[in-house]
Amino acid sequence: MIRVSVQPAPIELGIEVAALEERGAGGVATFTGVVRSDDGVTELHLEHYPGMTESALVGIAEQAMARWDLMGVTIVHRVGPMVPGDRIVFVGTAASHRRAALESCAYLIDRLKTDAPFWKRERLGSDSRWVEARDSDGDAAARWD
Amino acid sequence: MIRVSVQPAPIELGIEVAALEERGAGGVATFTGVVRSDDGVTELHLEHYPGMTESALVGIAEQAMARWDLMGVTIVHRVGPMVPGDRIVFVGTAASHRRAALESCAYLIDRLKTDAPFWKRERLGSDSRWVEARDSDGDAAARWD
Amino acid sequence: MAVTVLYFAWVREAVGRGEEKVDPPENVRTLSDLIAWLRGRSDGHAEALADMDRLRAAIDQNFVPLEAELGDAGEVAIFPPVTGG
Amino acid sequence: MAVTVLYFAWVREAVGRGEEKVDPPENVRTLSDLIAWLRGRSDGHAEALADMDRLRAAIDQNFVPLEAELGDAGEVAIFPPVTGG
Repeated sequence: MIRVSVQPAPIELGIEVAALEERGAGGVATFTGVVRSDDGVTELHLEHYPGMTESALVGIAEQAMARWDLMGVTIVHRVGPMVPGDRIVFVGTAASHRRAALESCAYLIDRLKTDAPFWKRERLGSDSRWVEARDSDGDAAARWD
Repeated sequence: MIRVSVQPAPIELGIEVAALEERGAGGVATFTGVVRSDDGVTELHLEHYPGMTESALVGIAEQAMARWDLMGVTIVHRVGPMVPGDRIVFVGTAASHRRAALESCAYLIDRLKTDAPFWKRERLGSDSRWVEARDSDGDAAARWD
Repeated sequence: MAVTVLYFAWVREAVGRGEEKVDPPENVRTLSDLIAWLRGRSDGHAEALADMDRLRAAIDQNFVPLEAELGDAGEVAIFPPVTGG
Repeated sequence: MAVTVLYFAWVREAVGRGEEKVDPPENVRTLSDLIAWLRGRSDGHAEALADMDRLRAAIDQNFVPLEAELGDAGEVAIFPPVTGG
């Protein structure tokens, strides 16, 4: 079971995890990205490429399903404006083996960073700037090739 | 920040995750073990060694804190009777780097399986049996040595 | 050959719009050709598309390298390296 | 030397109790010695402690191998391999 959502609404972690637990696999791994509050950012705005975003995320989820024995994969990404403390992204997997669940979770978030069309703009008080891509994200994604 | 709880009460995942998110690290990884419903088990009973259990879990959490740059580690293990669908165990970590969060989460659950004094008894209808330790758990823990 | 071009993030801001229909000449065969040709449309285009190294692209919603042939693309998107997650 | 012995899981069930105070003789120096000596206390002890390979132990709430010296242990626990998580 694959669930992908690109949404302006806050990410409801409890509901997402419960849906994965109900797959009956025995193990659920998750990674949640949260807007950091410690670097002066007052607002974060996520732009994306409607249509392509959803199909890119489904593609990443399908690759994870093909690579590990999983009973569920969920990817939820928030778009639009958000503030420190808000969840930006949630990835979760359900599997009988904990290692499959945790490894595939790492795969999903590493791939999402480089293979899905999102762009972050940070506001720091009255200033704002587009976030630059990081080489380390390319390296992290490449370790799965 | 380390939080360890050994409790007969259900594990409140939302509350545990929220506490990790509030560490402000940017990334939270979790692993949740759920009583499986697909192998005829009608009830699971968790016995433990009061006092030693808590100190063993704190020890595992401290080792994770020493090994990765983490802002929070939570280990919650349920004890007593539970039924399929119930959460047995929750481990979660908060870190600025997603890889540290996910790897340390794998470490916590692998270590917990071999280094904390819990014993599972399964009931299958009118039958009941103590669960046997698995060699694969020893192997999984050993990869961190 | 008419094609819809989409822009995102600072490329969109510099161009001044998120979408336009263009009809490039026959000799525009690759994405790189298209980007070079688009630069002539306005000062904003010229600024946004000045440095190929800072640009990434998709054809019909699939990431492709800038050397890719346009073929019979219906939708081309030009944008900075992605920064989601 | 009086010591408190705790039993868990099927060891506890076979022994018939979870805790007892015992006072083994001087020649009981290691955990293995203690387990061998405890076997003589009852049929339940003999059954529970028959196979050393199936037993694990802790001294004063730290896991130790069965060859460990008792030293001045106050609390010894004997149990099957753990199965938490």
